[in-house]
Amino acid sequence: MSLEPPLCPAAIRLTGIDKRFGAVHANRAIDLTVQSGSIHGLLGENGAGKSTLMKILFGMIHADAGMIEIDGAPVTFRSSAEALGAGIGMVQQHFSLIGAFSVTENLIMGRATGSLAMRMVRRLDLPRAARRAQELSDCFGFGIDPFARVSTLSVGARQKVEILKALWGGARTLVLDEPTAALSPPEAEELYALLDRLRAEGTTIVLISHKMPEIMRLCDRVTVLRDGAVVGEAELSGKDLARPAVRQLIEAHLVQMMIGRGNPELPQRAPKEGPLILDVRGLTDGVQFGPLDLKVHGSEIVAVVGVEGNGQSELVDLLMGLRKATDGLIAIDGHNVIDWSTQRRLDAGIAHIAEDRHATGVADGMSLIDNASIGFVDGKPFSTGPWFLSLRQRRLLTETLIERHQVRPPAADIPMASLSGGNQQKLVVGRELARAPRLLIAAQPTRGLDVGSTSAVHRALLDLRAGGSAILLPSLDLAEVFAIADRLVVLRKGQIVGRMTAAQFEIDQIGRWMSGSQGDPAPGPPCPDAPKQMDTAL
Amino acid sequence: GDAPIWTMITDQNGLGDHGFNDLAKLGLDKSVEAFGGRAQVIQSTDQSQFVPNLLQAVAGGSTMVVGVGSLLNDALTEVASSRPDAHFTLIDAVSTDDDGTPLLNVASVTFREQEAAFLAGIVAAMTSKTGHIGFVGGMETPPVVRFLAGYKAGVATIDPKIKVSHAFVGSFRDPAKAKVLAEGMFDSDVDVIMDVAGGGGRGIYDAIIAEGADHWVIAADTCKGHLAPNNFLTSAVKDVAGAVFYENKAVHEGTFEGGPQSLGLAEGAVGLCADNIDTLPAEILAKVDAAKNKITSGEVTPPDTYEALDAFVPAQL
Amino acid sequence: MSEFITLSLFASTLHLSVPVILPMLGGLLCERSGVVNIGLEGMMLSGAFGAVVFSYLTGNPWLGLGGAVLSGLISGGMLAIMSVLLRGDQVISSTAINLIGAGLTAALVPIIWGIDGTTPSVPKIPTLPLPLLPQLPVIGPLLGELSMIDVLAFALVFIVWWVLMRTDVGLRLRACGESAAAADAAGIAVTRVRIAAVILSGVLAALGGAYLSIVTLDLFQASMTQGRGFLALAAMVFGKWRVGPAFLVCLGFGLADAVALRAQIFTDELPHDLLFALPYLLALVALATFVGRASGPADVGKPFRRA
Amino acid sequence: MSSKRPALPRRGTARLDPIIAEALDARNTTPLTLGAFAALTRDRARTLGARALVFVLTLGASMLCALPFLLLSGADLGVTARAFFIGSLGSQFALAETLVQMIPLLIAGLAVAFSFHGGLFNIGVEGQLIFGGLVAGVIGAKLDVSPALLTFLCLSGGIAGGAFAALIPALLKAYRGVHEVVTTIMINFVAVYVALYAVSPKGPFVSASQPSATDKIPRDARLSVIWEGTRLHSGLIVAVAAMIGVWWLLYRTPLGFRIRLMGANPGAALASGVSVARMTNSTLLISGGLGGLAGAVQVLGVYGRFFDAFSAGYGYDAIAVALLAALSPIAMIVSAFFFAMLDSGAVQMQAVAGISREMVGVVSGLVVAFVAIQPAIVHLSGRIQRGNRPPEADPSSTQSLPLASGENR
Ligand SMILES: Nc1ncnc2c1ncn2[C@@H]1O[C@H](COP(=O)(O)OP(=O)(O)OP(=O)(O)O)[C@@H](O)[C@H]1O
Ligand SMILES: Nc1ncnc2c1ncn2[C@@H]1O[C@H](COP(=O)(O)OP(=O)(O)OP(=O)(O)O)[C@@H](O)[C@H]1O
Ligand SMILES: [Mg+2]
Ligand SMILES: [Mg+2]
Repeated sequence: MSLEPPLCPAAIRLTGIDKRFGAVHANRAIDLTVQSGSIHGLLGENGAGKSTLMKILFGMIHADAGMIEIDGAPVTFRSSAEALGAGIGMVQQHFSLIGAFSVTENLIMGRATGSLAMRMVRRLDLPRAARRAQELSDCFGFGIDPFARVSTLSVGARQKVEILKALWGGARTLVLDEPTAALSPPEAEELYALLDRLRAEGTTIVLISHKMPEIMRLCDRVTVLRDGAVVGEAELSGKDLARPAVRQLIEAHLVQMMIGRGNPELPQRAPKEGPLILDVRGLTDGVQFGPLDLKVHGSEIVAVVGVEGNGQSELVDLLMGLRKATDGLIAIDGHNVIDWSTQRRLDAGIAHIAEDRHATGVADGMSLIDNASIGFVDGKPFSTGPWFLSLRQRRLLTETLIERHQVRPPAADIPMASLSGGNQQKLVVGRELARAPRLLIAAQPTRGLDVGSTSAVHRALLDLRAGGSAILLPSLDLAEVFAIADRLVVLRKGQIVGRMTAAQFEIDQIGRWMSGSQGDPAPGPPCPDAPKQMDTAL
Repeated sequence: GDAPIWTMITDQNGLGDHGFNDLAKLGLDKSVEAFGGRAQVIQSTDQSQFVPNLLQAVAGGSTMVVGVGSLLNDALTEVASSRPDAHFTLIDAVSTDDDGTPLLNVASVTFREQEAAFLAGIVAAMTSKTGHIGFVGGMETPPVVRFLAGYKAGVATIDPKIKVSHAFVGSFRDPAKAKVLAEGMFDSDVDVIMDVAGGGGRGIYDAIIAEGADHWVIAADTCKGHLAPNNFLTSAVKDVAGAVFYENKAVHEGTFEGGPQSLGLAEGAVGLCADNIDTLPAEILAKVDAAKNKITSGEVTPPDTYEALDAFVPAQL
Repeated sequence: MSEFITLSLFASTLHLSVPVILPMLGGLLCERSGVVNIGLEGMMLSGAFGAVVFSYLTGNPWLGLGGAVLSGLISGGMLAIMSVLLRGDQVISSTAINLIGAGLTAALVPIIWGIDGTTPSVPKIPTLPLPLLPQLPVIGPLLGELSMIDVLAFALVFIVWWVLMRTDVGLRLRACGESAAAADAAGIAVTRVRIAAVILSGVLAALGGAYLSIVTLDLFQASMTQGRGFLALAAMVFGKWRVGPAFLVCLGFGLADAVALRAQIFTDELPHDLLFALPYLLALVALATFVGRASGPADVGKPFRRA
Repeated sequence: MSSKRPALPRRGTARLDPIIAEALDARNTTPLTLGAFAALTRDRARTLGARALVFVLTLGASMLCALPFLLLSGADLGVTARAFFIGSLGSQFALAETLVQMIPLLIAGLAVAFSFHGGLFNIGVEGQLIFGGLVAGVIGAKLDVSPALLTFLCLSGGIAGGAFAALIPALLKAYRGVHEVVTTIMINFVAVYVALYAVSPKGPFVSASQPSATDKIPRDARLSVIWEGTRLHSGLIVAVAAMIGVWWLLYRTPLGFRIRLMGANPGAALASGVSVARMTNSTLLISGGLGGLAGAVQVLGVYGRFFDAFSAGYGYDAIAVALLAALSPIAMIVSAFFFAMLDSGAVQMQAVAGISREMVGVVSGLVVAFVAIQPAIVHLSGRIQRGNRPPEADPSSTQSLPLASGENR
């Protein structure tokens, strides 16, 4: 891969990019210039148009108007293939890897050149590609096994594969859309280091993120979008960000631009000790999780942190009864629920904000009403017996939730798919809170959400805490943990390796616990029901 | 009055079965030649259309409505009893009201296929050199069973030691399977096969042509010599066309009287294919004629069911 | 029994399975690219018909095969337009192919030949014996039962497997079936790949039909495929969308049919109707016992749209 | 454990935050303002209108495409069209016949749609229909009880028979994850051969008087004629009842909600405490039961006995019927009626215009084709935006259906 810095100073120049999706005006005459060899930040709330803009640059979406120049030369990409050809690589906001394929296959798919006939008969040289992948992975210190099936990789590892994929063709320009949304701090650190290095080697990088710290940490320059239009730019390189005063000033400024008002403040909270609500003893699934003990009291938010794939999801599934426990005890208010069905546990007062909204949180195809009434179909006022389920009551519930949690747009009959993730999440949170849970399991409740939505969710959780409920908060976002958690436990390889109270919170120690003392991130366990291996025939 | 309309209603198998549907159509055409008017065929897509189709035909002012196939029995009976003034012919079944008395505006024509098949069996038995004879049926329906029973009885009358293998394709429309079946029989050195597989039977001719000389096929319903000229032995034909024509004629001349009519050798309504009858060896013809006489005189009654076949004792011809 | 298990039982098995294998390959390619295709039956019928028409008009059975390919292109093209270009529901689109294929072919027979149901005989593909292979020691006699065209059919199985599993084109195709979005992001022209796959499935299914109409037989008959297209679909799922297993399943169905047909020759005691149900019952039992979870390509059935 | 542990709420009752509950009561008591009501009805009307428009466009387009084929079979279009409408609607008799044809299509269509809503692709309705018909026919022929009871037994027997035919696929799907498509296809084949055997000359249930059929069911135990002088039987009432029942079950009962949720996102269903295995069974058994009912009604209403070949592939046409109705039980009466018109119109078109019965198959094929590309048509007509479309009319909800997802285990 050629990494010598290009000659032309402006690596990317977008002028007058405009894009409409039906009613939505996603990009409004956007001008954007990215200096080569720099890291350029792209900020904005959910739905501000960041992804759309970058997808246009990457040839995946065709702009209604506007022009793209790469290294000063105007280009028009009809597909991402052409963008890749022009040395642009992009890491999508949502994983675009194929779980059933090996890492190598994911890297080389669509890359082979030559005549169709040739490509139809010639055998793919996977071993050679794998060797190359190995080298690339090594030179970045990724430690990815080229032959591993992607579905068996931890989210962090997948993110790395995405980056390898973006760089595979020797990209000189790299676009990253919320790359750390799913990474643990240690993993994020590794990524930052890598980006620094790529920049040093002359690669131009565009970074979309909702996380202020990483913007501050990495970017030379930031562009802020709001409602599809550029609302401002800020030069960071050269600023003395070490000084907290300067730093806060700039942050405030950016947030101001982003959401049109100051950074939302969280209400101060007084620590108070409630009764024991969740009591977990010797819980294990007999495979790679536990045995584990954990207590959560009322009016307490206990965060569960750890590198993805070290047992957070397993813990949640075990608590919810979505995974079979081979041994141990789970007590809610002193009732052992270990043998209870998920349904009974919900009835008993456990609520669950799912980690992966699209997989288990919502039903995209169904209306808001149906999504809001998930789990609210038994008993009064919603149903009287098995033969009647009231639409009116469910509609009222939905409208109540929409109102209380400012879901936009405020329409109950539209399909869930037409809401932005942020708004989808608001509805989910509202729904789960409406169960008046004794224990709320809020798994990564703000993943991928913008500042506004995030603080809304946080405020909701704190209100619940004030109401005396217990909250378990598996999260990868330490900023979030520091903001609202009272205690945290660190999971590693399915075990609790460390505990802290809010007073003691200290990031380095947590980092050491998460990554294990030697600092090598634990390999993720194979995911339980990976799709069958596809590429073995005859 | 005005020109007559000769109408026939098929079951869902419809025209192109090389069997009684096509033959009945022939009967209509003959009627048109003889008595003028026009012929009209309504093919049913499915069973639930029998009644509307029949009513349609009656409403259309048909001089005679021919229902072809036993499946139409219920429907035709229902319509006929509600339209006593209209004339019907029902092929292959007997139309009676609920307490079993025949409807008088319906001529219910059934054929004694077993008698023709009996003769075919004789020919087969005397032609086979390997002593192993085959029978391929489409599905196990009563007419097919009548052919089978008569055929086996005929063979047994010549030589009880001759082995007769019968098999069914499972459909009247799967020539590919019929061919595989025929090939299978040739492997266990069958040298004469009787084909009662309907349209699917075409597969058998395909197989036998590939097999070449000294292999013979016996058709049913019609003469199918053109399908395999060198291997065609004979055919157990039933004169559906003639029966249809006869009833139409009766209506035309006002001599129509309904009720069940069983047609066989005696009435000359079934028999062996006339096209190539004289190419058969003399001694075979002799036996065939002998059998004919015994059947018409009632000394021999070819079986028409499995039970009757089991009870059948070969008589000396 | 020894007289029952003969070479030609083997031959029958092959001849009964080839017209299931070819459409199975088509369906497999199609679904691996992410397009559900339950229209194989209709595609087979149009193929069988096209072959007979061309063989009849040109008097040359090989051109008949050309006719099959042509009708395959047409039916496949129709499905591609409906389900890929216009993003119609794939199940409904292929259902339409079935209805039109069955109806049109049956309706055209009387229009062309003036007789209902079955066409007259047309020139059929000669069964060329294989060169010298039959002289081989053990397997020789078996191969002797094969004709050139059979061998070509089996060669197709290998070719499809190779292209699908070992080449770049195959990787692209499978990517489209696993995640159209990911494939798109990787610069693969999802729509083009899927269109190609669907059309190819049409051609393969059509060849399956042609095998029935001008290789096994020499005629076309309304609905002569008798559900083999659906059987192919079953074999594909049963084989978990993998060429090898699905191929074996087809052979299994062929064997079961051959046995069900030929067993009757040796005994009268069998309730043959139930015998014909045997293959399906066996398959069900197999699925219930040792085959286990089968799930298609992750993205199959979902039309691909990009803003 | 702590002695004073809070009591658990009654099981089978969703917990609801008192505050929310109050809010609900508040809204309950505040009457729907005229404006809001107007808005709601306007939305509903627009949705309905949009759907009607799509429906009409679809049919129109397909009829247009059918023309060349009709010309191909050398027919005079005017005559053909008149024959079609006279044959399907032209007289009391024609209308009644169309309704008679509609009954099995409607019930079978409901069977298909029901499984679709659960994300399960039951194409075994044909087989279930045959089984249902067989059971009903055998009960009706063999049992000697009072007519009313016999009718009841036949119908419920038919439902049981259909459900039985769906049982194996259901269990395989629920507990072994075997794709229901392949299993239901195979059940179809099995059903055909079992039916053949049951009434074959050596078969156990064959009638002495009528080949390949069971004995007749006593007249007064059959479904009575509800329109004098026609064949229209009370099966129509059964069908409409089934339609309303299915709609209610899907949209107005907890079970239906769970089934639809499973269809929309099995993961979400699982996470919210729905037992996907149990729902899979319920869905397929109910769907199969409906299929069986269709067969029983046809046997009791039209034939009065079971014939091995009594079904004209209703189970397959039902797929088209269900999809033309976008899976909406209520809209299904329209699509079922349309396909019934094709069937009954066919007779006249054949007799008068000389359109071969196969051409009719082509026409319905074309209709299905245009149903398939409805999304594109919608796009063209440009009348419906993403927003105001209820899920079941939303193409994406049908697209992510059945065969589709490996994830709908
Ligand atoms: N495929 C699409 N079809 C229609 N509208 C779309 C589509 N993709 C995006 N939009 C609209 O464009 C707007 C911008 O979307 P985009 O994904 O660019 O926002 P974003 O800035 O990336 O948000 P986030 O920070 O949550 O990723 C969205 O609010 C959405 O309404
Ligand atoms: N096919 C589509 N048609 C119309 N709007 C769409 C479509 N796909 C996406 N959108 C719009 O895209 C927006 C969601 O974009 P985006 O996914 O960037 O939001 P988000 O907050 O990032 O959610 P997530 O993080 O879960 O993706 C929604 O406002 C939705 O209206
Ligand atoms: Mg985005
Ligand atoms: Mg986002």
